[in-house]
Amino acid sequence: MPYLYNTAEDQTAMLAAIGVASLDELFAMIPAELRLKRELDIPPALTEIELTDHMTQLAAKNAHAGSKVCFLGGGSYDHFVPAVVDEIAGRGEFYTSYTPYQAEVSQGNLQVVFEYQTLIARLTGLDVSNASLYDGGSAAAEAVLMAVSSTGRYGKVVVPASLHPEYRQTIATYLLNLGVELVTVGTPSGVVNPKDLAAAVDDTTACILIQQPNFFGCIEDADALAKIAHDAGALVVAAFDPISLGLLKRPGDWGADIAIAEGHTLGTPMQYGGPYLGIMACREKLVRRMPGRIAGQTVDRRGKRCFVLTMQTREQHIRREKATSNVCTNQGLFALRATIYLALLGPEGLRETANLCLQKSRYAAERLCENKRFEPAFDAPTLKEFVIRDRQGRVDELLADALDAGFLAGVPLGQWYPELDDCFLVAVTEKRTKQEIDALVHALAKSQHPAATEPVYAK
Amino acid sequence: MPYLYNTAEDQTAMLAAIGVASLDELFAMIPAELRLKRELDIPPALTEIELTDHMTQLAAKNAHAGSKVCFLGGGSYDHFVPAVVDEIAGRGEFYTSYTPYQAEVSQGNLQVVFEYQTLIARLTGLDVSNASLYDGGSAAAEAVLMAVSSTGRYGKVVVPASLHPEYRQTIATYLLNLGVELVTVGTPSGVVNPKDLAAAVDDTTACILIQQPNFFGCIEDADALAKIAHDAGALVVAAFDPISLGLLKRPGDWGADIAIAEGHTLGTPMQYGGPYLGIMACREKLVRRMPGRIAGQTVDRRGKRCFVLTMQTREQHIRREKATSNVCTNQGLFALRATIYLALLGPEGLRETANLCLQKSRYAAERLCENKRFEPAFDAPTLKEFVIRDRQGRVDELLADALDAGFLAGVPLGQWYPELDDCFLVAVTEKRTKQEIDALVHALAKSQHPAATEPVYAK
Amino acid sequence: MRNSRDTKLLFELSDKGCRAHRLPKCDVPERSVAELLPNSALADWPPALPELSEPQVVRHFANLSQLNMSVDTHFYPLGSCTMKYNPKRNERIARMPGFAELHPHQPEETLQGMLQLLYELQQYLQEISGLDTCSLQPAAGAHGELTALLVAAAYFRDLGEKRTKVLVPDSAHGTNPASATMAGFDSVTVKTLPSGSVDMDDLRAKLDDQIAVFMITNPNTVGIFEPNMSEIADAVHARGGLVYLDGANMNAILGIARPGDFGADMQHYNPHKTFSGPHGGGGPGAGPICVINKLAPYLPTPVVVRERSEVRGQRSEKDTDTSAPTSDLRPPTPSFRYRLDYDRPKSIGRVRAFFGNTGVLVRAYSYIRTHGPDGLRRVSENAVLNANYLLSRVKHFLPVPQGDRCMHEFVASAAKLKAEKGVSAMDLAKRLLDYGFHAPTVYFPLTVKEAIMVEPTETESKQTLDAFAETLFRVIEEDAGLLHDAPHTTPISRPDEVQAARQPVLVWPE
Amino acid sequence: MRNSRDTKLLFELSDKGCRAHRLPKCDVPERSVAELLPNSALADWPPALPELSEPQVVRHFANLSQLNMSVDTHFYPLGSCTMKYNPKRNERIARMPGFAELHPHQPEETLQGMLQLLYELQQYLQEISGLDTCSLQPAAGAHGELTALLVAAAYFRDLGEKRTKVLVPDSAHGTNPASATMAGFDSVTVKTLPSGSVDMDDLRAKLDDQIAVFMITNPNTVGIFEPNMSEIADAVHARGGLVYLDGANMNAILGIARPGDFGADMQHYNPHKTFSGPHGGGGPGAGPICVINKLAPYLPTPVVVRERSEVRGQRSEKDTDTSAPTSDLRPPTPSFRYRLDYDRPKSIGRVRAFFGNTGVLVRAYSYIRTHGPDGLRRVSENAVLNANYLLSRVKHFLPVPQGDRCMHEFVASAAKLKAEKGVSAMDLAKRLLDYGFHAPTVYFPLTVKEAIMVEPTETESKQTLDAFAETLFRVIEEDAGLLHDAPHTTPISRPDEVQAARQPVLVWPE
Ligand SMILES: Cc1ncc(COP(=O)(O)O)c(C=O)c1O
Ligand SMILES: Cc1ncc(COP(=O)(O)O)c(C=O)c1O
Repeated sequence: MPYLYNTAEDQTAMLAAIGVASLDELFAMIPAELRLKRELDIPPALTEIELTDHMTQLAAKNAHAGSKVCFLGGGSYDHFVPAVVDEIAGRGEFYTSYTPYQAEVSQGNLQVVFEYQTLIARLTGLDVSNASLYDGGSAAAEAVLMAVSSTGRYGKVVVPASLHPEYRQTIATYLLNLGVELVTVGTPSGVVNPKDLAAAVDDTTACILIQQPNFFGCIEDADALAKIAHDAGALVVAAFDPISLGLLKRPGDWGADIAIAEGHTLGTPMQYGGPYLGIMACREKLVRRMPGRIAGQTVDRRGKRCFVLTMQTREQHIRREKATSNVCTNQGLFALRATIYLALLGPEGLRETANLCLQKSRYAAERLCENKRFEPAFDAPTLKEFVIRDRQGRVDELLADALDAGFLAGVPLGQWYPELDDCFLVAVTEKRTKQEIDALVHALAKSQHPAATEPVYAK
Repeated sequence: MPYLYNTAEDQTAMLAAIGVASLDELFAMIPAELRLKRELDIPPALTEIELTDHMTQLAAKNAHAGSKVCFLGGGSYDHFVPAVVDEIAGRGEFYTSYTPYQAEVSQGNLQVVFEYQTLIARLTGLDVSNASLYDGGSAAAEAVLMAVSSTGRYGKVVVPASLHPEYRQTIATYLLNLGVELVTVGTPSGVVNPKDLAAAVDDTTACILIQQPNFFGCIEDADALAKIAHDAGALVVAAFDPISLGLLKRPGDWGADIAIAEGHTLGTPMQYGGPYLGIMACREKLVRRMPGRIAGQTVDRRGKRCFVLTMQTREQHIRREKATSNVCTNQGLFALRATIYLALLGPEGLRETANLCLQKSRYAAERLCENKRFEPAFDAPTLKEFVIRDRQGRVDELLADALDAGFLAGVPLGQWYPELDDCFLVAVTEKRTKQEIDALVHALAKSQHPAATEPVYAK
Repeated sequence: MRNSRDTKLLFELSDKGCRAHRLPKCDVPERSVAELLPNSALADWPPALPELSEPQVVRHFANLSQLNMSVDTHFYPLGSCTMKYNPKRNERIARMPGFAELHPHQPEETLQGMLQLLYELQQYLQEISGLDTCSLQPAAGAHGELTALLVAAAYFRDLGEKRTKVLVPDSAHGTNPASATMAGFDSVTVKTLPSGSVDMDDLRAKLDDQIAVFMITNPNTVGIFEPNMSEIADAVHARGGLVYLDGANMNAILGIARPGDFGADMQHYNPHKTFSGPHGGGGPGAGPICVINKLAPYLPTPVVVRERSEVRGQRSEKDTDTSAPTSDLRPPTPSFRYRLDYDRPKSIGRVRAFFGNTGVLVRAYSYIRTHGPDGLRRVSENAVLNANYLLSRVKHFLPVPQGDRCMHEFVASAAKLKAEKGVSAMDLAKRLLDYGFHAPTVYFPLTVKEAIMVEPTETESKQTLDAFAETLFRVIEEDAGLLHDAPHTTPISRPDEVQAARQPVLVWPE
Repeated sequence: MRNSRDTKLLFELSDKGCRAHRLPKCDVPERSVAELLPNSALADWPPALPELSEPQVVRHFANLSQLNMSVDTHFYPLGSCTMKYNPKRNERIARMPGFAELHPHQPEETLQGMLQLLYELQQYLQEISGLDTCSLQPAAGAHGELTALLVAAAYFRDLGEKRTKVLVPDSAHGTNPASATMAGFDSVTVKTLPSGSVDMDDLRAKLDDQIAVFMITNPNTVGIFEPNMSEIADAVHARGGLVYLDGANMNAILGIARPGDFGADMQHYNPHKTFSGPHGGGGPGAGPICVINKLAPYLPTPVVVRERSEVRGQRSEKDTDTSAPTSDLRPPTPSFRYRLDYDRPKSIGRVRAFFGNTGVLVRAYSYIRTHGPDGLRRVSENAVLNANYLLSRVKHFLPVPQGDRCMHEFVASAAKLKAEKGVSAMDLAKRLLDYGFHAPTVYFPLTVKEAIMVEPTETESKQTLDAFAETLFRVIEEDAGLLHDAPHTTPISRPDEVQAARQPVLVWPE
C-alpha cells in the first residue's frame, strides 16, 4: 500500500511497545461474533498504472463539454475556468487542510473566507455572507428554514413553478416533517404573475423564494414580487446566478432579505453536478439565524489584525440540537475558487462575461427561431438561457440527432413539466462562439424524420 | 494585457517621477533610424479563452501516446509518470524560481540538487554528478570534450555505430572546429566487436563512448570494451538508460570514467523530445573538468548544515573563455522530477520497472517473429527495445498500416542506417500490457499488400 | 521569507483599472443591454469587486497558502477528522475531462462510464457497511445524517407509526442532535460513562415506544468500540426503533467489522475522511448512506441501477435491485447498461440539486480500487496500530481516562495538568504549533474534561509519532507562562475571539 | 510553521522496506533475468536508492519548496534574468496530451499541429528579430551562442576564409567568451566604458581580418542601448566579420527595435526570459537563433518547412524557403502541410538529440499569441518604464554610474558605501532577503565595482517598486553590523562557501 508508512520492523516494534502480540489482538475490544470472518467482496487492488488506465477507460465512456459542444444549462453551466484558479486551488496547503479551527496555522484559509464573504456581500448587496453551504439546492432549503425560524411563521412557504424544480423538491424534502406547507404558484407565462403570487401569500407565509433569472432563463419582475411579500410581513429569499450580477440589479437592491445561489459558475468545473458551492447572504438582522460557518476579523495578542471563525454559538458543535443548522463540513475549496475567480475578473470582467452570455444567447434564440419548427416558449426577456418549443413535439429525437452531430443541445423540460414536454432549455455561455451557435442551428435544422411531415401538433 | 500591472494612472505618475513626457521618450537612447516604424507583423492578441481554444485545436491535430499505443523508442520512451511528480514539480516555489544564487532563499532547490547528485552517483557507481545538462545528446558531446581536455589527447574520439545516431551527430558538430577526429566503428552484428574497437583505439585516442544498452537495444560486452580503452590510456564514456540500471551493472562498475544519459525517463513526459534531462557523472579525479553546476554541503554562520553552489571556478561566469563549458541555464526542473521519481520508486521499484520492460519486450519480440515475415535483426540480447527486420522490406507501408490500426509501432532505421532500411526499432515499457502487445502483433500481421506476395527480398 | 505585502486583503491591493481576466470580443451582432433587458432589472453600477493583475492574484494566494498547515506539509492529528494523506493520483484522475467536464443534465447514453463508476461505488459501500442499499446523494456526513433520519421518518409514517424521539449519546458529534432537530424529531440525550460507552441504565430509562432512531457513533468519539453494541441494538429494535451509525470513524473497522453485522440499520460515510477525499480547508465532503432493505424505498432519487440490455435504447428487462449480490462485482461486461432510477414512489425526494458530490465520489472509488479487500483491512489495522502506539507513549505523562487501548484515536485529558499547573488543553495545543505539529482536536468530546483528541491515521510513520510524543512530553515540562502565550513562531498568536464575536467584523467595508 | 523533520535528506528519511510506487504484476510469461541477459552485464544488487512512502515523499518536497523564494511568491529583481510572471495558462496548455505526450520519432502526419506551431514560431521570431531564418534547436541561450558561432565558422570555412577571433566586450555575460572557446575560436576581450558602451578605440585596435564574429549584448548588461551600434556593425562588417547579438535583453525592445535592423547578422533568444518560460530553479530554457539569409544554409537540421499540398502523402511542390514573407502569417489553411527538412547539405548538423526544447517553445508561442504586436510592444514599454522608475528612486541614495536613464534594467554601485561604511553589495543583497525581496544580481557585470543589477520586469506594480526602493533606502541606513550578519530571518544565513569549495561534499555518503 503506497500510503502506509510503517514497515514490518516498525510494526513489530510498535506492537511490542503497546504490549500486544499481534495486529489482531488490537481489535480485541470488538466482540468476536461481530467481526467479519471473510475478506470484503470488492475487486483486488490496482497499482497507479492500472488505476490510471482503468479510470481513463471509464472516462472515455463519457461524452463531455470538451468532446461535444455544450449548450446545457438549468443550474449548471459550461463557463470558462481560468488556469490560475486550478493552479492556486491545487496547492496542497489549501486543499489538504481542514476547517480552520487553529487560527494561528490557518490564516490563509481564514483570510480567504473573509475575502469571500466580502465579495459575496458586495455581489448581493446584502450585509453578510457565510463561508458556504453544500450547493444551490440545499442552500435554498436552508434559507427557507431560516426564514421560517426567524419569522416564527410555521404556516407556509411560497415558491413559483419558475424556480429550479430540483430546488423546489429539496425544499419540499426539508419541510417534510416540520408541518410547514410548500405552496407552488404556477407560471404559465414563464414568469410569476404578481396577482397569482399575491393570492398565495398571507400572514402565515414565512417567505417567498424568487429565482432571478428564473429556471426558464426569464427575468422576473422581482421588485414587484418582493413588495407583495414584504407587505404581507413575509421575508424574500432570492435565488440568483452570480454571473448575471454583472448586469442585473443585486438581490439586496430589489428587496431580498436572504440571497442564495449555486456558485460553481465562479471557477468550479461542472463535474456532473458536484461538489459545488452553496452561496448564502443575508441582512444584518438575520445573521444570528444564518447556518454555516462565518469568519470574522479581530486582533491577536500582539494587536495584529487576523481572522477567526466566529459567532459559533449558532453552530451544531456548540448549540447541538438548538443549532441553526447541522452543517459542518461545507464547500471551502469552492469558496476559495470563487474568490480567485472574482479577483481575476473584477467588475469589468464580470460585466463582460454576463454581457457575452446575454448577446450570444439572444443571438442563438433568434437564429433558432428562424426555423419555423421552433418558437420561443415564453415572451419574457432572458439573459443566459431560454426555452424553445419544438412545434413538432419531437424533442427527444431532435436532441438525439443533435448529439450525434456533436452537440449537447439542450435540456428537455418534460421530465419536470409535463405541460412543457415539447420544450427544451438552451444555455449559451461566454465560451460558445458564433461558429458553434450557427453549427447548432444547422444541426437542428437537419433533424428530419419521416413523421416530421405530420400536421403541426396542436397545443 | 493580463500580466501588466501598471494602470494608466500609475504610468503617468511614474513618467513624471522619471522626468519624461511619454513612454516613447524613454526609448530616446535608441537612435531614431534604428527604431521599428511599424507594428510587428504577427497575429493579434488572443484572450485566455481564445488561446486555450486555439491550442486545443492544434493539439488535436497531433496523435500522441494517449491516443495511439506507443511502441516508439530510440532515446525517448513512454514510461509512466506518477501523479506525485507532476504535483510537486508544479509548485510555483520550484518552477518559478531561478538558479539558486542566493543560498539563503534557495535551500529547497539546493538540497534537491544535492539529493539528485547523490542519487545519480549511486545509480552510476561513480563519485560525483553535476546538477544536469541539456539532454543526452549534448551531454555526450560535453563528456567527449571533457575527456579530450583531461587526457590532453587531441587525436581522436572513437564511437561505435551502435551509439544513438543523433548523439553521434551532436558529437561531430561539437568537434567540428577542434581538430579532433571522430572515428566510428561499425557494428554489423548490432554490437561492438572488441577486435574492431581495438583496431580503432590508439594512444592518440581521448576516449571511447559506449552506449549500454545500445541504440538497437542490445547489450554490449561493456567490460571488455572498457578494458581495451583503458589499456590504450583512453577514457571510457558510458551512455546509459537510467531505467536499465534496475537490472544492469552500473557504468562505474564496468569501467566507465564518465557516464552520461538521457534522463527524461525519470519522470518527465516525452513532449516531442524536450526539454529533457542531461545526466552526467564522473570519477572524483575528473570533477574539476566537469561542465555545469554542482551543489555542495557546508554550514552556515550558525553552524547549521546547508547547501550551496560550489566549485564555480570551473564555470563560465567566473572563468569565462577558460571555463570547462559555456553551460549556464541547465535543466533543474527535470533534475527535480528525477529526484522525486527515484524517491517514489526506490530500489525495488526501479528493479521491477526494468524487469517489466525486459519481460514484455522479449515477449513482444518473440510473438512478432512467430510471423515468418519478421525476424530479429540481431542475435545479441536486448532489454527494453529491439530491432525487427521486415523480410518484405516494406517498413513504411507496414508502419503506416499499424498507425491506421492505432499503433505507433516502431521507428524505421533507414533514416540513419541505409543498410537497415528494412528494419524498425520497437520499444516496450512497463506501461504496455500483454493485450496491447498481442493487438500489435495482430495488426502487423494484417498489413497485407498485393505486392506482398513477391519473392522474399534477398539480403 | 514571509511576504506580508502581498497578503494584504484583495481589497487593499486593488488598483483601479487593473484587470487580470479579459474576455473575447463579442462575435455576434451586439445590441445595447437596455434594448435586451428591462431597465428595472438592471444594476446601475457593476459590483464593487477588487481590480488586480494576474501576477498580483497569484502572489497573493500563493503567499496566503503558506500561512496554512496542511496534511501535505505537517502532521495533522486532528481527532475525529481522519486527516490522512490525500493521494495525488486521485486528484489527477478527478481532473480528467471525462469526469470533470460532465454536465449534470447530460443524457444517460453519454454518461455510461460515470454511471458505472457510481453504480459500483454503491455496491462497494454496501459491502463495506454490510447494509443493503446505498444513496450517494448527500453532500457531507451531517447531510447524510439528516437524509437518513428523513428516510426513517418516511418509513414510520408509512407504517402509520408516530415516533418523535431520536436518542443521541452525550459524547456524540454536534451534528447528530442538530440533524435530529432538522428532521423534525426531538433529540434526547443519553449519558455515556467515562469510558465513552453508553450508560445502559440511562438508555433503558429513555427507551420507549416514542423512539424512532438511536444514533450511535461506533467506534465512538473517544475511540473505543461500544462494548454493549449488540445489547443496545437489540434493545432499540425491541422497541421498534432503528439504529443509525455515525460512520465518521469507519477508518477503524474497514474489513474488520461491518455496521450491518453489529446491528445498524443505516449509516453514513465520510469519504473525505475514510476514503481520503481532501478536506479542502473546510470541504467538499460527501455523505453517502447505506440502509437495510426495508428502508430502501424511501431513499432519495435518483439511484443508479444496472440493466442487462444488448441494444442501446431498446426496452430492456429492468433490475431495480441495486443491491445485487456483491459477488457480481467482476469488471462489468459491455452487455450492461446503467440508468438513473427516478421511479421510486415512496422516496423522500431530493436533499440537494443534481446527483451528488460526484468529484468526491470519484476519489473514493479510486481509493477503494487502489486498496482492494486486503488493502482496506490494512488501512484500519495500521490506523489502529498508530493510535495505540501513540497512546502507549502518551499515557505515561498525560492521563487517558478511557484506559490503555483504543481504536483509531484516543482522548487524553489535561484536567490534572490544569489543576496542578494551570496549563489547559488549549495551551498544549497552541504550543505544539511552535514545533511544527498541527494540534489535536481539543474540548471534544464534551464528556471528557480538557479533552485532547488524537487521531494519527495510518499514513503517518513511527518516526513521526515518536517525534510527536517526545514533543508533547517536552511541552508539558515547559514553563506555564511560555505555554499561556504560545504559539510564538506562527504568523499570529491567540486571536481575540471575544472581540470577534462581540463586535463582529464579517466583511471589509467598501 | 517550518517543519524541519521532513526536510531531512531523503537518505536520512529512508526506512528500509518502505515503498511508494508499486508496479503491476507481469502479465506476460515471466522468465528469470539470468536466462534473458548475460550474467556479466547484470548488477549484483539494486542501486542504493532511498526507501520512502508516498506521503513522506510529498511532505518532504512540499516543505522543501517553501524554503525557496520564487516569482510566484516574491519580487525577484534579478538583473539579466528577466524574472517576469510565468502565465499559468501556458502551463495548462503545455500539459495537454496533444503536446506533452508526443514522441520525437512520430511520423510527420501525426504531428501536423505541433509542426504548424513550430513553423509559425519560427516566423514570429524572425519577424521580431528582423532576421531571415530561424533554428529552434538550441536548448538555452548559451547553446544558441555556440550554435550560431559554429554556423559562422561553417560559413567562413565555406568561403575558404580562416578567421580565428571572436571579440567580446568585457561587460558581456560569461557564456559569450566560453561559447567562443567551445566553437574553436580565440576569444578577445574588448573594453567598455563606465557607461557600459563599447570603447571604440579599443575595438578599432582589435579589429583585423582575423575577426570572425563580434558578440554584442544590446541593450547591454548595464541596461543601456549601445550608442555606437551602427558604427560598430559597420566596422565589423567592413572587416568581413559578422555581428552576433546576445538576445538575453530582448525584453527591452520587442516591437521597438529589431537586431536585424541595427546591424546584427545573428542572435539568440532566451524564451525562458523574454517569453516567460518558467526558470524551473535552473532550467529548462531554450535558445532559438535567427540569422541572415547567407547563413541559413549552415543552420542545424532539421528546420520546419511548409508545403502547399492537397492530398496527404502525395508528392508536392516544395518551398524550402522558411522565411516566407511574414504577411503570410494568417491562420494557415488546411491546404498546408508541415515537414521537417533534413536535406540541408551545408548544415553544421545537430547540437543535441531530437527537435529542441519544445515544451519551452510551446509556452513561448502561447505568450506571443497572447500579446500580439501591440502587447509585445507594451511589454517592453512597461519593462523599461518600471526600470527607469526604480532607477529614478534609487539613484538618490545609491550611485548609478551609467546615469539617469536605462532600458529594462540598471546597475547601481555600492562602491562608495563599501568605502565609507564597509557595507558591500553582498551585504545589501542579503539584508533585502529579510524584508521579503529576492536580491538583485550582484558583482555582474564585472566592469562595475560592487555592482547591483536590478531588473524589475513589466509584471511588477508601482506599489512593489516603491516598497522595494523604500526598503533599499532603509537598509542602507541600517547599522553595518546588522548587514554583515544578514539575513536574520531566513532558514540559513551566510553559508561557508570556502569550506564548501575546499573540502567538497558533493554527495551524501552511503
Ligand atoms: C463523529 C462525527 N460525526 C459527524 C461528522 C459530520 O460530518 P461532516 O463534517 O462531513 O458533515 C463529523 C465531522 O467532523 C464527525 O467527526
Ligand atoms: C546576458 C546573458 N547572455 C547569455 C545568457 C545565457 O543564457 P542561458 O542561461 O539561457 O544559457 C544569460 C543568462 O543568464 C545572460 O544573462
